[in-house]
Amino acid sequence: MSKLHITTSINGDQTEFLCNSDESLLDVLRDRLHLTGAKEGCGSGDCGACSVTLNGRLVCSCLVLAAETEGAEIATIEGMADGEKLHPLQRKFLEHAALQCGVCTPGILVAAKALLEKNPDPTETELRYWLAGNLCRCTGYDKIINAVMDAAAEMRGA
Amino acid sequence: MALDEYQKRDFKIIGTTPVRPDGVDKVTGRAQYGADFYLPGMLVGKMLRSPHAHARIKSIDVSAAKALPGVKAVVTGADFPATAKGDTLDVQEHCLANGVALYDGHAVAAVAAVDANVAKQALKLIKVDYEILPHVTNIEDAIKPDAPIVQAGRRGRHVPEGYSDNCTGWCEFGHGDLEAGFAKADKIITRTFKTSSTHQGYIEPNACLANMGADGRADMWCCTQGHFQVRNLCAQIMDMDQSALRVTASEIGGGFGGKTTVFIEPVALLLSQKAGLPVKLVMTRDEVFKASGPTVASMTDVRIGMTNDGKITAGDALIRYEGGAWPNSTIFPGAQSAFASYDLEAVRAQGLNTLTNRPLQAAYRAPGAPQSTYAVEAVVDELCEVLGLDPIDVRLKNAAQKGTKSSYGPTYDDIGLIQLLEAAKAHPHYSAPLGPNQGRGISNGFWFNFGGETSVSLALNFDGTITLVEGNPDIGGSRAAMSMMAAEELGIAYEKVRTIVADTASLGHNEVTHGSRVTFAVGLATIKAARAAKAEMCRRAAKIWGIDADAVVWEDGFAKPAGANAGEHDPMPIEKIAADSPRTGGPIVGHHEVTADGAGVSFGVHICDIEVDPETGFTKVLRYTVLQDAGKAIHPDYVEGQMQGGAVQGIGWALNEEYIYGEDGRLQNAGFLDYRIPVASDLPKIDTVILEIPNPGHPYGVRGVGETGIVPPLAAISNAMSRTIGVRMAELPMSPPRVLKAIKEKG
Amino acid sequence: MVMVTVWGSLRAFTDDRAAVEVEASTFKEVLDALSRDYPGLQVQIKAGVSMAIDGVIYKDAWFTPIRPDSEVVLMPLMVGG
Amino acid sequence: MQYAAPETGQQAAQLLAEGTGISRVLAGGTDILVQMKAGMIEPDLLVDIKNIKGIRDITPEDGGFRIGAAVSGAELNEHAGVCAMWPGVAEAFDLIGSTQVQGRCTLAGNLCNASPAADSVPAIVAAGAIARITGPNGDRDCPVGDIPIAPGKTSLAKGEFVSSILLPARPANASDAYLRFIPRTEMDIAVCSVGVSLTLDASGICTHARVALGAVAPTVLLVEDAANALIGSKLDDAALAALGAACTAACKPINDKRGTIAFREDVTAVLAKRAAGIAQQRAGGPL
Repeated sequence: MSKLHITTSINGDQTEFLCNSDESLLDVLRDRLHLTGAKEGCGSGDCGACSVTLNGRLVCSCLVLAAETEGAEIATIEGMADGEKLHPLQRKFLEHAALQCGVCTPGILVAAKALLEKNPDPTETELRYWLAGNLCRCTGYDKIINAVMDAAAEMRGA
Repeated sequence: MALDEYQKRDFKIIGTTPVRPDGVDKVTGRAQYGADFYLPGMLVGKMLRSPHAHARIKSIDVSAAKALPGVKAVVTGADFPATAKGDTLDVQEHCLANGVALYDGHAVAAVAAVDANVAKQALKLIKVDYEILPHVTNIEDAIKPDAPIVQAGRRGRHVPEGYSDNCTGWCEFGHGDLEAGFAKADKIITRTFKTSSTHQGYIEPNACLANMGADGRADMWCCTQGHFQVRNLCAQIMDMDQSALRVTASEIGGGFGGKTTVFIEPVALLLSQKAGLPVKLVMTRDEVFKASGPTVASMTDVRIGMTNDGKITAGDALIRYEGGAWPNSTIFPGAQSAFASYDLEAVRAQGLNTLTNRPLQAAYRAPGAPQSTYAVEAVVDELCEVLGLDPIDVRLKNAAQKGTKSSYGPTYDDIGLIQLLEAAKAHPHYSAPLGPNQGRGISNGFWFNFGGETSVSLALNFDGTITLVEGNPDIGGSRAAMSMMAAEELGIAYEKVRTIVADTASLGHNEVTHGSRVTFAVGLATIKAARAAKAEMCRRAAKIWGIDADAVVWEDGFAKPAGANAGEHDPMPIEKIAADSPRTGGPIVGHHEVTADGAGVSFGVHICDIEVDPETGFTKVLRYTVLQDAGKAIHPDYVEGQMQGGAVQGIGWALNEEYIYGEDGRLQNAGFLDYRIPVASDLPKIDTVILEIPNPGHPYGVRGVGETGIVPPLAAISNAMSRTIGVRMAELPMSPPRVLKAIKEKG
Repeated sequence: MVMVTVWGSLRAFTDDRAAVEVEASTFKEVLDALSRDYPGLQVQIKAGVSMAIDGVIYKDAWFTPIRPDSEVVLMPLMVGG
Repeated sequence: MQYAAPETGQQAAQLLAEGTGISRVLAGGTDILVQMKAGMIEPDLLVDIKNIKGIRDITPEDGGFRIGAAVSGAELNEHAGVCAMWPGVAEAFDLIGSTQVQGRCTLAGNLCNASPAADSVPAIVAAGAIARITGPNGDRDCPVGDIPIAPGKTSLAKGEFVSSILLPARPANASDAYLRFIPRTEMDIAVCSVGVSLTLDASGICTHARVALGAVAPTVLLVEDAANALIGSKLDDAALAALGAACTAACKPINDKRGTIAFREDVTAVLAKRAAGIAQQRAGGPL
């Protein structure tokens, strides 16, 4: 079976790759491009560990076919920091100890960033519902919520 | 033997909250987890699993799969060397069936191929001829004398008459005259409780990459709580020398006890051996639920007697656990911990384990304790309610303390239960008003905490920085804790210490990251390694100064003369001692190897408010407070994180999490959609109160904190539920259909 | 002599006694003495035991000293999560 | 598997009509990709309809709105006009999956996946929505409730796909609501669900109603007795009790991993009463 040739933008860089027609965007990111920040926790859109944005929309990359991304703009955790300068969300996650094992962290950061771009001043309830698709088994979510709320406050002030 | 490790002191770094050393990697996506490793020529491994709960494998024909282009190896259980014995053979047969499939999802064959699609096709070409056998997936049926037998020849030697041959273990703990105790009671309550099997629910599926050469030597990268354990188990199963296998632990995406054994690692090695190429094997989420981890399900009878003024006169429990198709020993900690919070004159806890056609249970945070504690704490609460007594007052009246003979035998040293209960009573949460359809529950919880084999090496680099090498995967921030303890002991900045989790070729054996042991045991070894390095640094300074080594003391990162008699010498900084070390005798390394004992038990008290929708049975957790004794909180944020995480896992267990089996013995909810772990919007803030009652067995007073937090929530929520709806619920999870049914039946 | 408390299900091998007296001054000597005097305990001792000595739980610590007045409780080996 | 992303509806229909083996439509992919991953289905042809011109648009039409088959939940919920006119449909659509799933899932996909528990379906059935079906021989319109005929099965012929859904205009003093029961607050499949759409007259009397139930039968149920219980009333306690009883009577649920028959019968009635109350309030009543 011949492979599909796809040209897309990932974290602002034009990227070309070959993929099978049934491969997910997550498979391509990880296994072909070795961008392993997005994790496969379930492969069925239930855990959010593979969250990326696709043309500005928060999606599970396991529920996107790589073939669909021709011409698309994709943003992953690898593009969140500006060089050595961490995004405020990343910094606040460290300050608030908002991660334990850290495997859900990239997905949660990508999701939280998408929320704050849409709603810079969410209530805690809005935040909890927005993040309901990002499972975390270690933290009980408490410190994650604190970190995002604090980052939002800082970003509004900036 | 009174322990005298603990010495009171003022800390500079311990108790602060610096950023964890692995933090930046984890917020930028750089951290490498089990599935994030790639090697040139790497193959993709996949497993074929039984769709039957119990079936004899009459034959497996792998010829068509082997012939498929791109397939490099196909293996079955018969391909393992026939050398493993005892418990290791059980582990091996759980990884890959040998003749009989014992549960839905039991692996029967595996392939390695050039890519995932070829591997998937190959699985379809494997022909397995099954003869379906009768199955049993629940305790009640499994212990009946006429039950289908899961594995013959496994009956435990102490199991009483009247139980089926599925019963593999029996135990009994306790002391005193039970009937005399019950005779003194004004009120006796007896109830039977059930809990469902639950999964650890770690977000990272089990994953490994194995690379075995034709010389029989191999490397492996995997997510595990104990890579030394992985090495030893794999070496035994593969009949290799332990030195022939080097295992490197990846970052671990959660474990909670579930990654303390092997599921796929020996299979990946076997595939790599046959293929002569590296093989990556990653479980799907479906496989994780079907074939790894779950905890035991339970059915527990509890009988407790109490006087009108709240004194418990006797307690008796029979716990029955089932943990899958192979024997396990979870009944021991289950029975031992059931009454561990109480000072009782007459107590007995008996445990019975039975086999079922389900995956072999794996440890889950304080394994065995939540189930038995739930039952005991629910009956204590009911007695309080019936007798009109405050549930904290009653627990205070009966609380175990220093000098109490515990329900499992030994006499307690310093423990903090009374302080916790007093703090709970004084907490504003406990006296906050409740609205309609709302209720409050509390519960105690206990866990032993472990020590175990530990090996640590601490190297002084020539610039005065420290490389600390330890051998336990960092599951909750332990590298930060180790760096802090090393820095504290050496009197240098936290940032000057980098802690590395080494592979199995770099240190002596380290027991699995389990039993809340790491901050205690690895911390203890780190402190002693640092002390060894300090002693050596003092000797080097003494040589330079030309004075006796015992005339030099270490203070705040400097060697100093001990007193005026030692002469006039400027304090010598660690940087200078490090820079001079090649010329003063060579590199300076402190190390410590020990089987750590004296972990110090831990208690917790939880307070929980819920609101129940009386028309739908939906339960909302309104407020939750965790109080726990940490001995000494090295990094308080991570201690809080452990307390919050444990509580939330317990909340999930109490309300919605369960393994659901069909009549066919197949697991019906092997995914995050229908195995319902709590999501962010399900939860309130989880408030925490850390108490510090020092553990005499650790230089800084540390107690393990990782596991205790999952013990109280089951009863705390159940007690809140009972007080809200006016019906005593005796089965977990208290899912909405069960709650609504109870409300309706009450009328 | 040291009094060693055994858990309930082991009493089948100690003449139904909750505690037995053995001649021992270390962890290992306790195990050796128990194995000798109460052969029925050998299976459990081989499978693994811990020992609580004066309230502190020791795992396989053979040379831990035990005084005649020490509280010694035999315990199963356990795993945690 | 062949992947095709045609630019017109006709091309898509042609591809689907001509495909041998298993052909499937890809819109948001939140069901089909899960089914493919689980090995439940292995399509030979996947026709991605998202590149069809106009299929991602929400267009005003005859006082209502036409929702393109590739409009995602997130996009629909950002559309003020739709949210104002059909809040029940918007909230039902919004309940599907996580924020991530909302970025992809579609009304048409939710309908054509033909799950008995699909969240948006009772809401659009209650709303009287009309699906536009594109096929090899052109377009045809069909009430949305006629499309799912059994779990996983639709009435669509080979080559046909839903290209848009029309949410019709509605009179003044009318609104809708949707409620579902799940054990958690999010990320679950409905155990039972109810969509209610109603119109009030100037005195607050209900003149028109449609009540649809989800997850309590193999397909969505439009319950006429339930609607009749509301019509002519001011949704007083007696009317609501009759509504609940009618819903319970209409249920044909099963016991499964998500709930029991008794639970679904009871809770459907509870949800119906609550949803009717919300719709009534949104419609401006009690007037």
